Amino acid sequence: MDKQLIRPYGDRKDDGVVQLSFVLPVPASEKAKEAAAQVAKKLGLTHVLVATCEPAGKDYSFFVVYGRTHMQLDYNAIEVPVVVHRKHGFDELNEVIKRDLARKIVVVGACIGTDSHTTGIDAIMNMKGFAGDYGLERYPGFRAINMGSQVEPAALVARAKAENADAVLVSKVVTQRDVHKEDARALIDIAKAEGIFEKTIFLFGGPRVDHKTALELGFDAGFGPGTKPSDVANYIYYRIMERSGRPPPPQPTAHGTPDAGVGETI
Amino acid sequence: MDKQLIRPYGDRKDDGVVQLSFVLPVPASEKAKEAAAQVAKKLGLTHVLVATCEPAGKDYSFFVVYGRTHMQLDYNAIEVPVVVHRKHGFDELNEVIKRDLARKIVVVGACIGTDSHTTGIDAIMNMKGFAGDYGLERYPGFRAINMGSQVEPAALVARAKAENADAVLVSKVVTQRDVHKEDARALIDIAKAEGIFEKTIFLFGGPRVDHKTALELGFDAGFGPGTKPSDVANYIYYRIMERSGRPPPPQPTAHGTPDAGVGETI
Amino acid sequence: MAQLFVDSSKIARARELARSAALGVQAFIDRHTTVSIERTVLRLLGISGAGTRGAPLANLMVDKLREAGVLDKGAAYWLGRALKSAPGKDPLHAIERVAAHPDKLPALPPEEETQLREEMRADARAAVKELRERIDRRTQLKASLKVGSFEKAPWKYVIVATGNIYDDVEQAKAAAQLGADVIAVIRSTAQSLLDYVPHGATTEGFGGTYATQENFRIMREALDEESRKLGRYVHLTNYSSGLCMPEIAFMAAYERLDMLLNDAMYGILFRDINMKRTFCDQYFSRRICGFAGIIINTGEDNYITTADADEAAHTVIASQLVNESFAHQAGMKDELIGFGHSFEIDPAREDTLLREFAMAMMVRELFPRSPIKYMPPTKHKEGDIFFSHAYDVMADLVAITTGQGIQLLGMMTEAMHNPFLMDRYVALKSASYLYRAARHLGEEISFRPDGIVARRQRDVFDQALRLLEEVAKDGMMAAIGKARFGDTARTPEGGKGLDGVVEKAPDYFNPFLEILENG
Amino acid sequence: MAQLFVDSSKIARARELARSAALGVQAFIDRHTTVSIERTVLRLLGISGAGTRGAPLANLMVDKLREAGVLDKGAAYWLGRALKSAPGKDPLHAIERVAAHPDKLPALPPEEETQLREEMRADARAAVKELRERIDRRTQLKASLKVGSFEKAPWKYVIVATGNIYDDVEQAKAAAQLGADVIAVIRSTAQSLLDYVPHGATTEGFGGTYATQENFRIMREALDEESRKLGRYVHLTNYSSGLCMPEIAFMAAYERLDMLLNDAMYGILFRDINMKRTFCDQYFSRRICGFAGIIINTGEDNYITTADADEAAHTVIASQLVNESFAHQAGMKDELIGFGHSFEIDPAREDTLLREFAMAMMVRELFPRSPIKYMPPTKHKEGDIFFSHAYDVMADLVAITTGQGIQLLGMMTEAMHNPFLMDRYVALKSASYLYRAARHLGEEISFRPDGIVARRQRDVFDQALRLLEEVAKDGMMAAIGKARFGDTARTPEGGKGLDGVVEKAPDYFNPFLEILENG
Ligand code: B12
Ligand code: B12
Ligand SMILES: Cc1ncc(COP(=O)(O)O)c(C=O)c1O
Ligand SMILES: Cc1ncc(COP(=O)(O)O)c(C=O)c1O
Repeated sequence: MDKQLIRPYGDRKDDGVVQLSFVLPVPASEKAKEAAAQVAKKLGLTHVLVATCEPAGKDYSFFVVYGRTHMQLDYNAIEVPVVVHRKHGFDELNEVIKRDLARKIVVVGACIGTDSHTTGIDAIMNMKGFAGDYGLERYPGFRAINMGSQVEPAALVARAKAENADAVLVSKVVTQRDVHKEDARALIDIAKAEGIFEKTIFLFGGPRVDHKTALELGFDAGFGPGTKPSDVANYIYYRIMERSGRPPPPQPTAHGTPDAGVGETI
Repeated sequence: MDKQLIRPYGDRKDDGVVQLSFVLPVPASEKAKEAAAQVAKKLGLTHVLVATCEPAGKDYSFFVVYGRTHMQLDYNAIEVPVVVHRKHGFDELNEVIKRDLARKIVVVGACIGTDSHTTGIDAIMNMKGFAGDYGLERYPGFRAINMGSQVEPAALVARAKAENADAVLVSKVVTQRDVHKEDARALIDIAKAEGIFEKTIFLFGGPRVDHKTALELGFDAGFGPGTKPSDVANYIYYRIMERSGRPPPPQPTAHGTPDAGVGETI
Repeated sequence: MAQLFVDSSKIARARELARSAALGVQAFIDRHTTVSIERTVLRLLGISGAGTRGAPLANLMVDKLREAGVLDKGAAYWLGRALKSAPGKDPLHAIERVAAHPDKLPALPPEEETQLREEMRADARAAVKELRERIDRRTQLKASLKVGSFEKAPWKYVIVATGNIYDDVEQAKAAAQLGADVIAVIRSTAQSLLDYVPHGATTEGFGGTYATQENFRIMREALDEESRKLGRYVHLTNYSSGLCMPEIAFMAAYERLDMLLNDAMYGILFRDINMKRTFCDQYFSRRICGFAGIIINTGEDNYITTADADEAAHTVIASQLVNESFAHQAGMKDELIGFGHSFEIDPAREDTLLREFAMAMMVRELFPRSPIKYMPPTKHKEGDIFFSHAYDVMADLVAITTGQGIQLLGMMTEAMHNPFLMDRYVALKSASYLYRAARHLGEEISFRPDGIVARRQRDVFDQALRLLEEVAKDGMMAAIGKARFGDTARTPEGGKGLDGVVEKAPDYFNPFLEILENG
Repeated sequence: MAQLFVDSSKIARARELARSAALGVQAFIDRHTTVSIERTVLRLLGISGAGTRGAPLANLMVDKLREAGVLDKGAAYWLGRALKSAPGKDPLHAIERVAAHPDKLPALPPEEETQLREEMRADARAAVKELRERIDRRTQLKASLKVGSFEKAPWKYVIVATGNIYDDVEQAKAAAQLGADVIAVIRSTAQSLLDYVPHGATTEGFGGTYATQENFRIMREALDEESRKLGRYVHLTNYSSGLCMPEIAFMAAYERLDMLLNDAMYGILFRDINMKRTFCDQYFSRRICGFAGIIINTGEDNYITTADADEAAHTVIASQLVNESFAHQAGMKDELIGFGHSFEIDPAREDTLLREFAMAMMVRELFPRSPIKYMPPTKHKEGDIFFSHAYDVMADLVAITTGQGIQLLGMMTEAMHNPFLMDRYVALKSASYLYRAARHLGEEISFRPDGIVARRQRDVFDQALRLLEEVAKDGMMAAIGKARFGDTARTPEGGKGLDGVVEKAPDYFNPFLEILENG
């Protein structure tokens, strides 16, 4: 494939301009300003302009810096995993579930660990949904069990096992020192130990989750900010079909809804 | 001297956190987001978080990125040239000029080249001054000639020669593609050619000027944003004394005004 | 300044309803105590240490008493008895002995019983006196300094949350130097679910720093010093929430904190703490706050980070009225009740600034004597820090224009991480700009009585009134069961900490409650 | 919406004074022409090329005529005569021949002279008709699209200034996609002092891109295409300022630009252009703008980037009234006079938002039928882009609340560089937020008639009135000599371009002026 070399663009194409801000633990002064310029230079920037050096308290200074980087990237060489599947409208999805599976899809979800940020998982699972898009509870084709906040990974796995769930929906919002990854890994380990890993679909979601990270953690898919319940509903259906060896082709539906892509939402 | 190693400080001491923003010439997408992460990584950052990827028009995306740099600086090794001299109050300065020089100090200033940003040079030279600090025109000890905007370097030098000026005050505000440095260099060259370089003090000022740059360009001193006319007045007196071999010692004055430092204003 | 477009008769009616709802719960509260209340009693009596593996002595003792089934008489009683029966022994061992075979413990003869209680009452009075003296020192310090970085403007409130108390101190000092009036040390994510308060200085927390008495002391000391240097008093606040509400209130009082997050329902709704437990705990904690002159901040902002801020606006008002009644029942003066609300409206919508003005003015005027704590946008913050900053600036504008009391400054990086030093810098600098620029705007403008703002206020209040009618009819517990607040349903028997609720015996003894309720 | 607290009798008096001051100058204008006016006449007659070294043919021709001392009859006359006397020759050579020995040129017999003028008038009418048709195309395109990204909100105006017209196009398209309603291509720093308009597409400029007819064409074409794609008309603007005011007005009209910076005094004060030259040039340029339906933007914002915005506020008002009179004298309708002013108040001071409201409302209401062009803060912008952004957001708020017509969006990087793509992104996004959030705020609030805002308005207007009394008494030229505007003194004989001013001969001929003045 051809190379597509790109660089940051400020004023003119490929000028490499980037803006920085940071704090240094020294009082504001001409010397501090010079230190800030050196920080930028050590990052490989040229044309460094320390736009401001402000006293952020007596012992700290705050800087805004502009500079240019000379690196370039081959945009064509970047690979990001995405799943593309058909996206059905609400009624149509319920119809195809009925037709293809002849039963309800069972999903169990929770916000795990000490995390009590429920709005994300609620947005996906509860009746009301998100941004005008109905939640899974509202789909006749789904049975949606939302265990809420602060659920231990083991409790979530146990419930999924008891309900014979098709999919487990895991939400993590607190990410400080990567606690979300830790909890997510723990969950997958327990699922394996409990023997439901193979037969269940695992979805991971949250504001700092992306599809790639989710895959790395052992999940089937990852869903980030702005995810709509209908994306999730369609994905689960698609994945069940795929696992049973009959993936629906990725093409626009009769209802004219466009294809949905996991890992493609911005 | 001992080393004083410093690093950017976000949440915890020495965590190295910096914030970046830039545009890439590609449409917003998961792939663009990954490209942004790679930009940050190529700058040597770790813990890269692409906080946002926004469509800045159809063919561009705008990013805010956080990451950590592992470099450190020895703050004690940074050297910035500064001039420290006594700073007299208005009346006192006029008195010492009378006492030590027995004449008025003559200064000629202008905003040179095609630059018509006069507020900076006016702030220093005109009666009114800047931020409550009187301009040179108001000092009985000074004769201040402000030639205004868009003055060719040659015209400024000619006038300085004609007036037998003690000091030439040069202002440059437009800095695109370093036009300020070009014009400043031209001025110094002409002053040399006209034979006034040695006997005259050259001051360079403007929002993107600092003492170090001014020295590099051949000036005696540089004055950046926030400069007060009284700083300039005192500096010129000090420099005249210094050149005549009797520099006043840097210590607080009877009026209790603190020492002024060129290149020390923030 | 702020304008109220709601009928005063409707307001009176709503207050009446909220009072009756809270009174329903108060009857329950009066009949019960909790492990946390009893631990607080012990702490008040000087039991402040920790056992070998860091478990607080107060916990070890109360656990023993509860296991022995005798907590219903009150921990103060047992401590008195234990020390009497084993003079010279250390209190933990003494209690252990008493609790080992409680059934074997003979009732004391009436006069000894009376004497024991009187002695404990004397100890309690001494403890309260000491506490009063500590608090007076804060009052004196405050009186000797300027309070509030801007006259007639909200106090600027910022959060530090590094997880490490020593980094917190650094960041708090820098913030104070930049004009912060209140420093809040945010707690570690899981702390509210701990049924004890960790001991000592701590350096590792998730999304916050553990609330411990020693951490309180360290931070207050640093701020005292900084306040003196700046000539301006810098307030300190923390959380009296979760399973240890009253204990933290005591520690805060003792270490001279100025404010506390403290809400009658927050723990129930947002931490799934049992409602009986929380109702009892909030009561005793508020008795302490009232005594110590600690301003509490209620947590109605959380309703609209969970539910939609437009749709759930009325739940904020209804809940504030309920919180007010609970606080009044705990003897708190209006001046100490800092009602919380927030600028959480979705910026993608139309007329959001108008609708925010409606809410901010209504809350301000419904509680004219109370300091209102106004929170910034959080839920709709974006990774685009420049946009988020603009959005925060609008909150600054509303805060200064409508005369809020305490303004939590929004952070442009809210959607990413706990505030960094530079985030606070940016926030403080723009808030100061807004305060300078618009300090007198509120006095200059008035809103049309028939406009969008006035209509919005009336609509929201009408909905709040309807909700309160329902709550007063069904009772608080049932209303919470129906997810009427914060979009979250809880049952009276669900949630954490129910096993720490104990019905009081007829001869239940709590000398502090006596003092606080009567003094 | 916007409120005016000034006595209407004072306003009437001020208008009268401004009119008399402008009329004093108009007498001078009517007696003179300039090299730039005459070049414009030639360009209108189709002389658009450039000579071998890039010098525009119009310049080469007019220079010859001026050197020959015959420009006072008008370039149109000489072009007609030259082409007549040397049919088939190219116009430059023809003119050169005529101008070589002007003294040897015999006067034409009266009927030939009349016929020549009639023929030139016919050519002029044809040229004007073609121009009208081009402009009608803009009118049609505009009518077929949405105009203004937000209803009842100012047009969002952003600057592109890369120096390279092709980069400008990229950046302009991106801005349009993000909601910009007006694209301004800023000129290279030194262009206003060039006594010619460079030719062709350009890719190198300092702090801006050269204004050339080809650059106008390239950008308008790109914006036409983008407008169609977006279903929303995107306006284009440039500068009709400096030594080539009328020429650029013509090029802009021909290339269908929508607006132009055009001020009766800007060049005098801020570019040290001779005042006689500018007064004459502005008149003819405005005649063209009026004809072509181009909205002009006056430059009073510059007064308060030079002088202090608080102290010089009245000069803005006085100058606007003068600019209005000049524009009326050039036959412009109010709807085309976009008065400029700006939010330049020093943010370090108190009550700045209030004082800004006072000014913004006053300007808005003094010229109720005119589109007001509101400029953002620039002078007190800081390297701290976060603070500068907050400051801009306040300008957005005032703009939307007071119903300004065109809002130049502030750039957070104003203190550093010409706007980058990302700077515009940030500005457009927050302006859109503010427009959504506060579009109806102006209708909701009213200011006290005795408050800070009202008092400030009255004070400023009183000062403006005093200034206009002085100006009307002394005359415009003398007032400028006393630095009454923009803190800058200029003399009638000083500055650049005086040698391009020529007193008209009694038989001066300018067929375009005839058409424009009469119809
Ligand atoms: C609302 C909120 C709260 C509320 C939560 C209320 C509730 N009922 O959920 C309250 C006030 C209680 C709260 C408390 C705390 N919070 Co909080 N909170 C937020 C806030 C403002 C918004 C989060 C939110 O509701 N977003 C809206 C939802 C709809 O978006 P979402 O979660 O991204 O979900 C979408 C997608 O990600 C996806 N999705 C999410 N989950 C899943 C799961 C699956 C399976 C799928 C398919 C999709 C999916 O779909 C959703 C819809 O599109 C954020 C800041 C911010 N603006 O992001 C801070 C934030 C998350 N909180 C934070 C912190 C630190 C806390 C506290 C620890 C603070 C403290 N020390 O007291 C506490 C404790 C919480 C705890 N124990 O977990 C930090 C986390 C820092 C970090 N990165 O680790 C943040 C970022 C704020 C900050 N800057 O400090 N918080
Ligand atoms: C006001 C202003 C104007 C006014 C100038 C009015 C006037 N009479 O001066 C007007 C509107 C006319 C103008 C026009 C233009 N401007 Co202008 N303008 C500014 C603005 C907003 C403020 C500058 C200012 O007045 N600062 C206040 C003074 C007091 O500060 P100062 O100059 O730094 O001076 C202090 C010190 O530096 C020092 N100092 C300065 N000189 C000297 C000299 C000596 C000897 C000493 C000792 C000290 C000293 O002392 C002073 C007091 O402390 C800046 C943006 C900004 N916020 O900085 C843009 C800016 C400088 N302008 C800019 C541009 C591009 C232009 C134009 C070219 C735009 C165009 N294409 O039309 C034109 C053309 C100007 C020209 N030919 O030079 C750019 C320059 C970009 C760059 N870095 O190269 C800026 C940065 C804006 C931007 N972001 O695009 N401008
Ligand atoms: C009243 C109240 N308590 C406590 C908290 C903090 O949560 P936690 O209890 O997890 O410390 C909040 C959150 O903002 C609150 O509003
Ligand atoms: C009326 C007017 N003309 C022109 C300009 C631009 O300057 P120049 O003439 O150097 O292009 C401005 C600056 O903002 C202006 O206000």
